[in-house]
Amino acid sequence: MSSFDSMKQSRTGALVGFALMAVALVLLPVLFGKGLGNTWVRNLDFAMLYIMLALGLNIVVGYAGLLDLGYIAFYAVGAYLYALLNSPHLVPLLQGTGLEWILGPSIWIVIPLAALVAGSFGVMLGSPTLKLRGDYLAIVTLGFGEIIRIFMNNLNHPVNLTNGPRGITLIEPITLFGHSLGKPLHLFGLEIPPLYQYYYLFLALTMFIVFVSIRLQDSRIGRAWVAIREDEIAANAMGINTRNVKLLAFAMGASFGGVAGCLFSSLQGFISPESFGLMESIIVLSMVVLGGMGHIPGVILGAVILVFVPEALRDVINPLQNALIDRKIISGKIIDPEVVRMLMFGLALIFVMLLRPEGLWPSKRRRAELHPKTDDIARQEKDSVADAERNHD
Amino acid sequence: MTEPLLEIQGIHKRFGGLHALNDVSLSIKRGEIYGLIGPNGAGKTTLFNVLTGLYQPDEGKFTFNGKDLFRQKPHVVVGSGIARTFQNIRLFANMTAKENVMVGRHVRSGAGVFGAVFRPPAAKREEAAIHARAQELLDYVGIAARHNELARNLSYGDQRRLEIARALATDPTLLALDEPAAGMNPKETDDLKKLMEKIRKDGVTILLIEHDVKLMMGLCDRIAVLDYGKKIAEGVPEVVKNDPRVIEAYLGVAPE
Amino acid sequence: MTLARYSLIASAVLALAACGQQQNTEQPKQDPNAAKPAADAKPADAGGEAVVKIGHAAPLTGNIAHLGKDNENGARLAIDELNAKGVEIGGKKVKFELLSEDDQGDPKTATTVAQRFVDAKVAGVVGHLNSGTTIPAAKIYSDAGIPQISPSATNPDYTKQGFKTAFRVIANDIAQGKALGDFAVDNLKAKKIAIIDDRTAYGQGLADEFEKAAKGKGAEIVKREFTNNQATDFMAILTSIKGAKPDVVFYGGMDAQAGPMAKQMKKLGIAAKLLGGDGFQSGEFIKLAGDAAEGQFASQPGLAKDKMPGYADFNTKYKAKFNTDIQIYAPYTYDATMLMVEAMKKANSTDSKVYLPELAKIEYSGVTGPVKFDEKGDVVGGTVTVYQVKGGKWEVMASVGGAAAPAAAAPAEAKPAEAKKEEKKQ
Amino acid sequence: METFIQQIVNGLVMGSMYALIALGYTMVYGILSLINFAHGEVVMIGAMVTITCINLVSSIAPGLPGSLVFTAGLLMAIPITMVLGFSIERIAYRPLRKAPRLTPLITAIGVSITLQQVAMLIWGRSPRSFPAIFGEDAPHKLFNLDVSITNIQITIIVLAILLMAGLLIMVEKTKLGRAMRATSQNPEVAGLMGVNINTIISMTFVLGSALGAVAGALYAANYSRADAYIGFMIGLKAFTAAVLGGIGNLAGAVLGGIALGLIESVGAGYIGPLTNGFLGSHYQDIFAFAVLILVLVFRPSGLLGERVAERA
Repeated sequence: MSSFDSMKQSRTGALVGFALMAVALVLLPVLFGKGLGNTWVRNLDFAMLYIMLALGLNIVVGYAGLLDLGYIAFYAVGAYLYALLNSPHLVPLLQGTGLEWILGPSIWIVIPLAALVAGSFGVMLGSPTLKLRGDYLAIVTLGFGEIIRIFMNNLNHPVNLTNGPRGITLIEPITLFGHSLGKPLHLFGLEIPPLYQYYYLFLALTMFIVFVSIRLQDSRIGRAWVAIREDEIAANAMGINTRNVKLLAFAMGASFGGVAGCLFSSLQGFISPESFGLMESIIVLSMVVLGGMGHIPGVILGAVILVFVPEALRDVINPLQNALIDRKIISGKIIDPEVVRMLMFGLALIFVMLLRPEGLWPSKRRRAELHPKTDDIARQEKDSVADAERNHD
Repeated sequence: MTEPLLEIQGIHKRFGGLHALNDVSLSIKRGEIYGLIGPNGAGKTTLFNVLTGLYQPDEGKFTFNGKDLFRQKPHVVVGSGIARTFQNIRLFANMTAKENVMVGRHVRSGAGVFGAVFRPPAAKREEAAIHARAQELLDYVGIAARHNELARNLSYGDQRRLEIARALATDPTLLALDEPAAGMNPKETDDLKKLMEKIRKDGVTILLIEHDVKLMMGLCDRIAVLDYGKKIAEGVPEVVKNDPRVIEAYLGVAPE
Repeated sequence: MTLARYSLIASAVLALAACGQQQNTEQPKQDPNAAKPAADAKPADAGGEAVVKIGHAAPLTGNIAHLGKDNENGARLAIDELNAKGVEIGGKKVKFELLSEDDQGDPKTATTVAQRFVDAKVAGVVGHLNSGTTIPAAKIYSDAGIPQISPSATNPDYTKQGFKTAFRVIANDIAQGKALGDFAVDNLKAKKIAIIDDRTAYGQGLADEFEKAAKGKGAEIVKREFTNNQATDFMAILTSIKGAKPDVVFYGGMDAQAGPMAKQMKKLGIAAKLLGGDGFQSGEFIKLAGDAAEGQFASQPGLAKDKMPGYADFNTKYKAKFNTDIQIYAPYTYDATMLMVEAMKKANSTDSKVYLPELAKIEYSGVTGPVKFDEKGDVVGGTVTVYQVKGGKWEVMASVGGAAAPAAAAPAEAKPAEAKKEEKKQ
Repeated sequence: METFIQQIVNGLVMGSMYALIALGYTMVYGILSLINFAHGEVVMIGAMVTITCINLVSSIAPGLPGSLVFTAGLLMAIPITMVLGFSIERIAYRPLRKAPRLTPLITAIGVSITLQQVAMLIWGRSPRSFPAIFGEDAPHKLFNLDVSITNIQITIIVLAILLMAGLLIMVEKTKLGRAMRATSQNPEVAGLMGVNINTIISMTFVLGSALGAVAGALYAANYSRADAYIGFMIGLKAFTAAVLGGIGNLAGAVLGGIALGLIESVGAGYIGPLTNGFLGSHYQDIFAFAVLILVLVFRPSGLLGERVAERA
């Protein structure tokens, strides 16, 4: 059962805990901003984005047990959707078509729309592929992710839809209740700079996504996902329409990614296909795996670590190496922090899986599952695979 | 005479060169306990899988409760009222006993993502009902006390019971049990027999595969015998027991 | 398990604390309103001197780290010279300080770096190196009112965003593509041209501009093919190009592809010359293409180095200081830094709000030649130099465009360079 | 017509390399049902080591004939990749043999990234050029047409055919081959029959890696360069080839490799005219992915995929 159940046991304790956490989350950017500079507020913003992405992928990988290596495509879909609707890029294309009204929609429309469109992409991608076995699914999703990226990189011809590799510039910031997040907000005599406003917006949406994740986990749907992950054949034999339920996982995960993409686009003001490569998918996967597949607090922890640690490293490694080089203490080829960073992701994937497959902060269920006292699981899996193969022939 | 609950005619199933089911027909009446026996490899489990939608038969007819279920997917079959257990227990090992049964309620409930996330009153009621029914079923099969254990940690006999509870959670008209007594000691077998009788008494028809011929003879209303993918006999236990072809099949292949 | 969790949190906290500390020593604490113009920052008094920070951003790690370091060196040389000479602005002696950051050539990291500069209240930024990083960062500098001069970003979109703070001292792709198009038709007498690009912002932009220019001059584009910046096999596209029998094959992309491409053209017996931009006007191209490099053409924005007014002098100073050779853009970062300070002197202020108008109308004579910005922030005037490989070395062939070309209908032209090498491969 | 024949030649050369690499994927998959994501990186390491060794040999003993130097490079690269393949299996896959399927797949991705980054630490990020040991690799005219093929390309095709034939014979005729087939059919039974499964699995990785090293070396020679990034894409494409041919099936991998090479080459050459300019060669990489998806969705057993069905 989820660790959230334990909270229910003492309502007051939980309330106090929540209140403290809420205060901490509200004050966090101020602490970061004052103590470490606004760069870290920006890092916080990115942490929120990656938490959303990781939670979305967690639904697919953690809950339903489907390895999706092209997840970042949905992020891209959300980002491009927002960018196209909120930049001058489409203006020439739409001129005279009578469709100009679609530009500059309200955030209340564009975010649900992003979720919807990304979700539809999830269904589109999932419907032909979900009957594939786990490892095939992984590689096919990887292919889909690349296909989407390649299309975004090339759809500037014959109609200039995405502006190709040069990306889309001049993306408007989100406007909320008539106030543009690109401008400082004056509230109760306080001036709240844009980065902080973004943080609060991202936080609110992250909270919502956490909430949705928790609710889904403890629901009929969530149980169906876990059942499928545990034993697809048995789940099917218990009346679960495995195909639809898996599609639903894809769609839900994708829609989280779409929302995050929207926000990314608005925060950056510029997007190009190079931000949506395979490596990003793998980074998000690393977050889920490192933190603990299927466990919301773990996944959040994983995202926070993998956003913050490289940033902290850049504060340490680069200046250190540069100082050493400048003083001629070391010379020639230095260890490239970017390589170190990627090496970290690679090694994290290996060693987490080898030594602690349940992640740093696992759910109880995963822990039990991945440290089987017997070989039951492997045997069952084998049986189910054999059955599935026969069944799908 | 009442309509049969389940009726199959001329079912064929081939795996590559192997003709696993060859023109099998049978019908199960409402309220009976129907047994399926046969030597190893006779096609019992294949037939079972065909009846529960796991395998798609190559040809034949399959109607259940007035519905055509020929080549339907398992979840459709379950929705129509056939629930099953597995020969080699297939529980959701890392879910608790109660969660396992709750999964069984999936097909009889309807909350979607919206219901899950926003929990409108209807969804709340449904969820509460799922909990209640799950607990009730655990109680029914006699493992209520262990509702919070992970399925993997239950004893073998309890796992069998849990599988039955999970199947019952789908509100089946026909409960199909694949060797439920396999590996059980006499005491457990006896308890199981009582459980099955109770289930039948509560209005659920039972289809049973079992090796334990003694159990079958004492429990079943009618029995069909499969050999090499063909039905070689069908009828009340006494008749089947004395059917020469049955005796030959058993003695010829696996003298017991 | 719990223990591990706590120790993890603890180490994270330590790491944070460590960098907090580190940053505090390096820069004044700042109020959370960092989005306010950095110009608000009053130069801190340091022993009677005002300290003015200038930011520099480029990929200092990754596959073009050598170019990034080169850029940084150019800026550093300028800063050191200024400090040695002593500059007085607003009646005060000013000491310049270079804050160099690594943007990894990644758009997202670039915005983080830009935010760091805003936090650090730099008076201006020299950078970034790639177009993909320069464009998103420009928005942050513009919001903060900090002038930005890119030494090497050539994507036209950079200055098209309408930011008053965005400048570059290098010709954009339009200028270079046009010069190359003119060169192909006028000098190489090409009538049928095939074009390949690598689907990066640089390659595609350059190839598109080249196509426009070549078509404008009456050449026929017989094939337009594409590859990517990690490809090594071009046989398929070259074969279909071969069928179209072009006089010239233009490639918009980098040396890592151009080298093997030249080789494969030779294997297929394509006699047409390969022509391209600064992306493969490098020693690496000659190394990768081997014999096949001979006779191929590539351009470099700007005058030939030996024609740059201050190049020889700059080269000596650079070598003396850094004990290494200039890669490509160091003269441009040097000029960018110098002319930024020049604008401060003219405005008699290091406040970006005050000196920005001066920067916009500056006329400066630098190492790379005269620099002047048009209303968008692009450099006015200039030249593109085309080189050819002869005897295994790049030799100057011709200088096209800019002052040298009366037909310069294109907005200017330019100065060398280019930057692109773009894209972190992954 | 000459253009078309040239495209076929191009496709055959590329396809031979895909086929060699695809064998590595298919052997491992046949035995372990595992996609060895890291195989592409093994190929890349093979290419890089070959270049390094050739440079080394050329500097120690200049003036040796090109083919000898190349062989020397291969003889260094092959054992190194064999050890690498062996270690990958030992460290990253063997401990997880009983874990859920997702687990080794994730470590495989981790191994792939790690190897790529390690290669960058060793060789840097810029491409390494392949030394000009073969002198000028002048093209020959094929059938007196305007169709070119070079010595290296001929070598690639011939060597690939020899190696593939050798492997097929080995698997069919030798004791090791029989053990491999038995293990791939049913590891448990093979184990009962006295086959040491662990040894067989290790041997599979070692053999696949050796073929990968040869492919990597040929690749570097043909394109006269290699860098730390080449492994991923070529690995993915070779995997596609294995799936196309029917994963687990050696002849299928060969067929799939050649078929994919041809599809890519002809596809990239003709997609523009065929779609009236709507799609162009920028979609070249999509062919492999599209083939992969279509095959998996519509014919998961591939062109020759009997074996998958049998194993079920």
